[in-house]
Amino acid sequence: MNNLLILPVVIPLVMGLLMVLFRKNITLQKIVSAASITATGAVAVLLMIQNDQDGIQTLQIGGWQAPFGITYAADMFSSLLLTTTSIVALSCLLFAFKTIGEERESYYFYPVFLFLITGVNGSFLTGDLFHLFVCFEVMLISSYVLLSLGGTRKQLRESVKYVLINLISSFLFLVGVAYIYAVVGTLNLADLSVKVAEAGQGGMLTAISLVFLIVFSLKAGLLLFFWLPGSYSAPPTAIAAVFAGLLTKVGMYAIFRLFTLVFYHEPQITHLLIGVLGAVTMVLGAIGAVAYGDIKKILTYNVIIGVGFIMAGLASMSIAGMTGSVFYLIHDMIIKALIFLIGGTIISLTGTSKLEDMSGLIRTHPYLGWMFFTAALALAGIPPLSGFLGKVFITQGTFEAEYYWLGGIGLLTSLLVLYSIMKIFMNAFWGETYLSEEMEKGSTKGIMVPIALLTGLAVLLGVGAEGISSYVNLAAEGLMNPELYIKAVFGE
Amino acid sequence: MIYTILLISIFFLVLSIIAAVYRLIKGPSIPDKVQALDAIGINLIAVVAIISVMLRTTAFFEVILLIGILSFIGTIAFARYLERGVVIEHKRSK
Amino acid sequence: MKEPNDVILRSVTKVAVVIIFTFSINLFFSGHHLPGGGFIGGLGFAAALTLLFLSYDIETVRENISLDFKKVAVVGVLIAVGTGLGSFLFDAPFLSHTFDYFDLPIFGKTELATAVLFDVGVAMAVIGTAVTVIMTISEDR
Amino acid sequence: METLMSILIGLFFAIGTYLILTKTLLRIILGTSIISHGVHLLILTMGGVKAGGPPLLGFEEITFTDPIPQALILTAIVINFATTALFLVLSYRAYKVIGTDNTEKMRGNEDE
Amino acid sequence: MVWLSIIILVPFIAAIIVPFLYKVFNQKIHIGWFVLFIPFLIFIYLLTYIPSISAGKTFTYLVQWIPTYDINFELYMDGLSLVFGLLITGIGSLVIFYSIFYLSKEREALHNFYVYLMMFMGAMLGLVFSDNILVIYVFWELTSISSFLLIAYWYQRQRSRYGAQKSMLITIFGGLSMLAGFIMLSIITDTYSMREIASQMDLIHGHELFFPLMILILIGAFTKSAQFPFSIWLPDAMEAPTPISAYLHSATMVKAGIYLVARFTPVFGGTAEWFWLVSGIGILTLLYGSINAVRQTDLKALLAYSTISQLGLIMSLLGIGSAILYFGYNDESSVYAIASLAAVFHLVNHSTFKGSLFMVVGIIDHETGTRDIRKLGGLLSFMPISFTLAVIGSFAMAGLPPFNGFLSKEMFFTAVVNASQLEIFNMETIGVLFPVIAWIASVFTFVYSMILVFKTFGGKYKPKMLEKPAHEAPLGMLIPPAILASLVVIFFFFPNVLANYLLKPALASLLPEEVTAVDIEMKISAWHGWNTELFMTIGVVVIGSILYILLKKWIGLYSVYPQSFTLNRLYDSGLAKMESGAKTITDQYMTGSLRAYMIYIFSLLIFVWGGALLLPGAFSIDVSNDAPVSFYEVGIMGSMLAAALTVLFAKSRLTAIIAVGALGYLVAIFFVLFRAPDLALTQLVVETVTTALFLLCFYHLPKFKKEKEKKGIPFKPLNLIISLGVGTVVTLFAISANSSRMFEPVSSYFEDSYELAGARNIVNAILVDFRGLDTMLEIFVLTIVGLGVYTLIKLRLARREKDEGAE
Amino acid sequence: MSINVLSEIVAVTLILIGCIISFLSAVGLVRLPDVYTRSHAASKSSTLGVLCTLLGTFVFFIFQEGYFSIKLLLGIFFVFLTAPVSAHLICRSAYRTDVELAEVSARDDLKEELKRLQEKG
Repeated sequence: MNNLLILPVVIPLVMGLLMVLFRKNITLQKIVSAASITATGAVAVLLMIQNDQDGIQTLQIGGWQAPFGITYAADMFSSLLLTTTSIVALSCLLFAFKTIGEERESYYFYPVFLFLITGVNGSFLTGDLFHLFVCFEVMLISSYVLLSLGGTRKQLRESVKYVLINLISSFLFLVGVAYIYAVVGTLNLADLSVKVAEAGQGGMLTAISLVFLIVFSLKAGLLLFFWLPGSYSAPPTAIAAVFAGLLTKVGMYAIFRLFTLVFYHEPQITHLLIGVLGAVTMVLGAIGAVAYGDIKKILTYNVIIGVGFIMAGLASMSIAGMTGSVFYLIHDMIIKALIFLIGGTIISLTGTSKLEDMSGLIRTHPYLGWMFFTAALALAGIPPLSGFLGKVFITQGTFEAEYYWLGGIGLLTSLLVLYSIMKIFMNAFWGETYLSEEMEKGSTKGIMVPIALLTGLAVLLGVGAEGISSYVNLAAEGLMNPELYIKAVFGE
Repeated sequence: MIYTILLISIFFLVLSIIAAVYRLIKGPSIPDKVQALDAIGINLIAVVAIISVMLRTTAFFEVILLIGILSFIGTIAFARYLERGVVIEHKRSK
Repeated sequence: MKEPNDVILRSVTKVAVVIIFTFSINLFFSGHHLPGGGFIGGLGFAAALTLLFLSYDIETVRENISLDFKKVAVVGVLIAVGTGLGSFLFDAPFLSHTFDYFDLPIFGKTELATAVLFDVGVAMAVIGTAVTVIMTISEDR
Repeated sequence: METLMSILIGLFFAIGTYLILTKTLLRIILGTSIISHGVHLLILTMGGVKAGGPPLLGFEEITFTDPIPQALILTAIVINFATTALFLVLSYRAYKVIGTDNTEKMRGNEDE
Repeated sequence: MVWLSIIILVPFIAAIIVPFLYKVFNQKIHIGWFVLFIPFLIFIYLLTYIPSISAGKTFTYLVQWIPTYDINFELYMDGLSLVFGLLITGIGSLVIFYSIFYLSKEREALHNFYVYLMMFMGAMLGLVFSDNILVIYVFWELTSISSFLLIAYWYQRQRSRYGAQKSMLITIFGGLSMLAGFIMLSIITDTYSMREIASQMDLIHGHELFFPLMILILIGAFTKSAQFPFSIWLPDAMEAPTPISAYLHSATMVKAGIYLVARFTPVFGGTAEWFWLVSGIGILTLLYGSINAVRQTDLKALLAYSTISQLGLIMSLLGIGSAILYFGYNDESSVYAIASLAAVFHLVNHSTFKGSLFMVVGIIDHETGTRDIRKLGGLLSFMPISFTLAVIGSFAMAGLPPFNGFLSKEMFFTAVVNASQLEIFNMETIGVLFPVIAWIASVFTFVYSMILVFKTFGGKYKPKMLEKPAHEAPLGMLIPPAILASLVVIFFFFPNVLANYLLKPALASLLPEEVTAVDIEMKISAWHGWNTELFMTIGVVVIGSILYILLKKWIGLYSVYPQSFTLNRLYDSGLAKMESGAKTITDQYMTGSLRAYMIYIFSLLIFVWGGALLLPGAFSIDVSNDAPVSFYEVGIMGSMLAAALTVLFAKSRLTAIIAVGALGYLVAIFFVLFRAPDLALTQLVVETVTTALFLLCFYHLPKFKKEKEKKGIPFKPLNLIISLGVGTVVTLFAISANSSRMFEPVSSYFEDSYELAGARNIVNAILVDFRGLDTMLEIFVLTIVGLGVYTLIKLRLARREKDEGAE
Repeated sequence: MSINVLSEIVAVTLILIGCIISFLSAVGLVRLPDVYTRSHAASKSSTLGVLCTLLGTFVFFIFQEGYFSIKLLLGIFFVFLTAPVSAHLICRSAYRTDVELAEVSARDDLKEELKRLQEKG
C-alpha cells in the first residue's frame, strides 16, 4: 500500500474543483494551478525514487485486494511518464498565463486544464482495464472542453469531429471490455495477464487484443490519426501544446501496457501488426509533414510521425526497442509541447501560419529562433539532443527483431521530419527581416520561460541521458518482464 | 398454472407494446407518437410488475414507480415542446 | 391565439414533485441495500426539478431555489473525494470505507457507513450537473 | 438468449453506424445513442444473462447474476450521458456559429 | 592523456563564450583574434604527439558519457587520427587568421560565424579522435549541422538557404544510413567500440547483413565526401563565406568520409564488394568532378568540382589499397600498399593546395567583387602575389612538378596501373579501365587548373565588369595561403619526412601490421625513372595543353547533354515533386469530411477485427450454455428493433427522438429481464433526461434537411456495406466471446458484500466501495461536462471573431 | 382452499384482467381514427389496465411474501394522478399544432369558441 499513488490524480482534481469555487480570483487560480502541478511532479519524482529502490509501487484502492477492487500500480514506466507529464503541463501552463486571455481564464480554463492532467495521470497509474476507460473519459471530456473553450468557428468545427471520433472509440473500448470480460472474467490487468498466460493466448484472445489495438490506435493516432491535424490546430497555442504533448501519449501508453503486460504471447501477429500500422503511420505522417507550407499542419503531422516511430519500438518487443521507446516517449512529450509552443508563438508574432508570409524573425527574436532550431534538431533525433538515444535504440530494436523495413522507414522519416521542420526554421527565421518589433501582432514577453525550460530539458535529456538511463532501463525491464508487475499487484 | 396465466398476461402486454410501437412508427401526427410513447411506458409498468411476480422479487418495485414518474415527465416535455416550441420557458412577462 | 394556461398541470405538479422528492430520497437511502443509490437518487431529484421547470418557468424556480448548481456539483465531487482522503488519516488505502452499527435513540439499530457520505457527494454532483446543463441550455436564446 | 442478443446488438451497431455515416449532425448524435444502447446491452450479455436473481442480498436467492457488468454499465451509462449532453450542446453551438448542421460543410479546408 | 579530451572540449566551450566576447569586444577588436588561439594551441599540442605516434604508439582515454549503454567518449589517437587532427587544427588556424581579414567586424555577425566554426572544429576533432561508433555518429551529425549553419551564414540570401538545405538533406541522409549500418554492426559484434569491431572481422564477414551494412556505411561516407551521385550538394555549399569553403568544404569536413572509409578498411577491406564500391565510385567521381569542373564559370564552383574529383581520387586509392587485405601480407602484395600511402599523402596535399587556392579565390572575390571567370582577366599585374600563390596551387593540383601534387599523382598512376594487373575481383577483365579513366580525369584536371590560373590572371583586364578596381589584398589575407603554398613546395622536396612521421603511422591504422612493420618500398621520390607513370603524366600535360588552347572549340559539347537530366535538376524536381505529390496524397484522404474519417475508421475496424476473427481458434459458436429465450422477450426485441429502425428512417426529428425514447425504455425492460434493477432505474432516468435535453436543444437545432420535402434518410450503398460490416463483426465477436468463456468471473467474491462492505445491494457496493474510484471519476466527468456546457454556451469568442473580421 | 392459494388466484386474475384491458386499449390505439379518440383508448383504459395489474401484484406480494409495498401503492397513485394530465396535455398540444380531427367527429366546439374570442379581442 502506498497512498502516494493516488496523489497525482487527487491533487489536480481537488485543486481544480476548489478553483471552480473561486472563479473570479484569477491570480489565485494561476498560483494554485502551478503549485498543484508542481506538487504532482514532486510526487511523481518521489515515486520514481521509490521505484528505483523498492520496485513497483501499488495501491489497492479502498483496501480491496486485486483483482476485486481497483488497483493503482506505478512502475518505472508510469512514474517516468508522470514526471514528464508534470513538466510538460507546467510549461504549457506557464505559457498559458500570458497567452490564454482573460475570457478563457474566467471560464474555467485552469480548472479544466488540471482536470485534463487528472485524467492523464490516472491513465498512467491505473492497473484496471475499466478504470483506464474512466480515466480516458476524464481526460477526453476535459479535452473536449478545452478544445471548444472560446467557441470560435474553427474550434467548434473541429470539436465536433474530435468528439464524435472519440465517442466512437470510447464505445469500442467498452466493446472490448465486454469481450474480454466474457472470455477471461476479470478486469485487473495483472490478473488478465495471469489468466491469459494460463489459458495460452489462443485465437480468441489474440482477436480481442486486436479489438483493443484499434481502440487505442484511435486514441494514440496510430494510423487512425485523421482527427489529429484538425483538432490540434484549432485551439489556442497553450492548449494545442498540451494536447500534442500528452493526449496521444496516453493512447500509446495504453498500447504499451496492454501489449507488454497482457497480450505478449503472439508477437508475430499482434506486434507485427503494430509495426505495420506504425510504419504506415510514419509514412503517411511524413508525407503530410512535407506536403504543406503551414506551420500548424507541419507540426501536427510531426506528432503523427512520432506515434508511428514509438510504436516501432514496441513492435520489436526487445529490450533495446523498449528502452528506445521509453526514451523516445519522454522526449516526444517534451519536444512536441515545445515545438507547438514555439510554433504558436511564431504564429502570434506574425499573425499568420503560412510560411510564405513570414521571414527573418531571427533578427528580432534570436533566442526564440535558436531554441526552435534546437527543438527541431531534437525532434529529428539529431545527436546529442533528446531524441537521439530513443532513435538509436528503437532502430536497434527493430533490427534485432529483423524488421529492417520498420527501422529503415523510421530513419527515413526522421530525415523528412528534419526537412519539414527546417522548412519552418528557414522560412520563418531566416531570410530578410520585414517585420519590425512594433509591427508584430503579439509579443514574446513572459513566454520565453516555459520555452526555455523545455528546450533546456531537451538538451539535458540528450547530453545528460546518463542521468535517467538507469530509470529508463528499469522501465524497459519492467515492460519486458510482466511477472514483476503481476507480483507487485498481487503482493507476496 | 399461475405461471401460465402470467405468461398469457405478458403475451397480451407485449402485443400492446407492439401495437404502441406500430402507432409510434405510423404516426401520423407527432402527438400520436408521443401518445404511443406514453402508452409504451404505461405498458412497461405492467410488464415489470408481472416479471416481479414471476421472479417473486420485490427488487423492481422502484422501477415501476420510476417509469410512472418519468413517462409523465417525458410526456409533458414533449407536449410542451409541441405546443410552444420551447421546453422550458422564460417568464412570460418578458 | 390565446395563451394556454397551465392550471391543471401546475396543480398536479405540486403533488407529483413532492412524491418524486420523497421517492428520490428514499431511493438514495435505500441504495445501500436495495436498488437505488446516490446516482439515481440524484437524478430523480433533478427530474423533479425539471418537472418544476417544465410546469413553471425558469425565473420562478430560480427565485425559489437560488443555488449555483455548478458549485453544488463541485462540492459534491469534493465530498466524494474527501471521504477518500479521509483514509489518509487512518493510514488506510485511499477510499477505504468503513461501516458500523449504532443504536440511535429514534432509528434503533442503524448502520452508519462512510459510503453514505460518498453517496451524498455522488447525488450532489449529479443534481448539480443535471440542473446546470438544463438551466444553461434553456437560458440560452 | 446470448446469441440472439448478440445479433440484436449487431443490428444496433449497424443502424447506429449507418446514422453516423450520414451528414446531419442530429442523426449522428442519434446514431451514437443507439450504439451506446448496443454497447450497454453487449456488456450485460457478455457478463452472462439470467444466471440467477438480481444481485441483491437478503432475498432468498442463492445465485446471483454477475454484478460487475452491471456496475460497469452504470458507469458507462453515466459517462455516455455526459458525453452526449456535451456533444449535443456542442453541435447546436456549432450549428449556430457555423450556420450549418451538415458535416460535409464543416470540412474546414477553405482557410479562414 | 586527459588533454586529449580537453582539446575536443575547448572549441565547444569557446563556442559558448564567443557571443559574450563579441558583446564586450566587438567594437574594439575583431574577435577572430581570440578564437585564433584555440586551433593554434591545439595544433602545437598535437604536434608534440608526432614522435610517439611515429614510434607506433597509440593513446586512449576514456571519458564517460552514457556508461549504461557503453556510449562513451572513448578517445583514441593513432596515426590516422593524428593526421586528421593536425589538418583540422592547422588549416583551421590559417582559415581563422584569413577570416579576420576577410570578414569585416562592422558588417558581419561574427559571433555567429565563430560559434559555428568552433562547433564545427570541436565536432571534427571529436569525430577523428573517437573510438565509439555512436559517438562518431554524434560528431558526424554535428559537423553536418554546423556546415548547414555555415553555408547559410548569409541567411538573407535565397541561394544560401537553398545550398544549406541541400547539403543538410544529403549529408544527414547519409548520416542516418550510416547510423543504420553502425547499429547493425553493433548488433553483430555486441559492441560500439571501433577497435573491438575491427577485431571481430571474421564474424562480420560471415554475417548475412555484411553487404547491406557495408553499403549503408558507405552511403554515409560517400554523401559526406561528395562522391557521385551525392556530390551535388558541394557546389551549392560554395554559398558559404570563402574561409568556410576552404576549411569545411575542401580541407576537413568532406574528408570525414575519407576518414570513415579509411577507418573501416580493416573491417571491410579485402572483399570484392568493398573494393569495387570504394574504388569504383571513387574513380567515377574523379571523372565526373574533373569533367564538370572545366565548364564552370564561377571560380568557387570550379574549385568545388575539383574538390569532388580529388575526393574521388583519394577514395579510389583507398579502395585499391584495400585489396592488400585480401592477400594478407606477402612480398608481392606489398606493392599495393602504395595505393594506401598515396591516399593519405594526397589527402594532406590536397588540403594544402586546395586550401591555398580557395583563399586566393577568396582574395579575388574580396578585391574585385566577383568570381565569375567571364568577368575576370588580366589580374596578374594588379595582384602578383596572389598570382604566384594561384600558380603554385593550380600546378600542384594539375600534378606538375615541383609541387607535392606531382608526387601523389604519380603514386596514383602507379596504383591504378598496379590495380589493373590485379587478378582478383574480376579485375583481370575490366581492371584496365582504371588507368584509362584516371588518365582522362587527369587531363581534365590539368585543363581546369590552367583555366583557374590563366583565365583569371592572364588575358585582358575588364575593369567595367568588376564591382571594384582590382588591387592586391592586405598582407594578412596573403599570409595563410602563402604558408600553405610553401608547404606545397616543401612537401615536394622533403616528402619522406612527412611520410616517416605522419603517413606511415597513419597507414598502420589502415593496413595489417605486417605490411607496415617491414620497411617496404615506401619511399616517395620525385624521380622514379622512365616508367609508365611518367609517360602518362607527360601525356596529360601535352593533351591537356592542347585541350586548353582549343577550349573554345569544344566547350560547346557540354551543352549537348540535356540540362534536365543533370543530378541537380533531378534533386530540384524530385523535391518539388515530393512536395506536390505529398500534398496530392494528403489532400486526397485528409478531406476534413467527418464522414470520410468515419469511413476510414470503420473500414479499418472491419478489416482488422474481421481479420482477427479469421485467426485460428478465434471464431467459435456454442449455444449450449445460452440462457433460454421466451417469446415475450423476442417480442420486446422486435419492438426494439422496430424502434431503432424508426430512428433510422424517421423523416422528422421528433419522430426520431420519440423512437429513441421508446428504445431507451425498452432497453430498460431488458435490464429488468436480465435482473439488473439498478441499471433499469438508471437507464430510465438517463433516457428521460437525455430526451429532455434533446428537446431543449431542438429549439436551437435545425430540422432535418429533408424534412420539408418529406424524404427520409439518403441511401448510400457504401454506408450500408460498412454499417452491416460493423454490425456483423460485432455480432460474430460477441458470439465467439460468449462461446469461449475460459474463466469464472471474479465476481463471486462480491457475494459477501454484506460482510465486506455492509451493503446488501451488491451493485451499489461495487459502485461506492469496491470500485468507488470509478464512480468518483464518473461524477467528476459529469461535473466537467456541466462546466463544459456552461462555458460552451456562455463564452462566445466567435462573435468577437466575426466583429474583428468585419472591421 | 387456503388463503394463500385464494390470494394467488385473485392476484393473478387481477393481473390477467389488467393485461387484457391494456390489450384492448392497444387495439384502440391502433384502430381508432384520430389522435383525440386514440387518446381515450391510450389514457383511460390503459390506466385501468395498469392499475389492475399493479393491484394484482400488490395483492400477490402481500399474501405470498408478506411484503407490503408502499412503492407499489405510490406507483398506483402516481399513475392515477398523472395519466389524465399527460393525456390532456397531449391532446391540447395536438390541437394547438393543428392536427386534423377525424372526419367522423361530430363537430369542433373549441374552434368556434376560439374564433369568437379572437374576434372579441
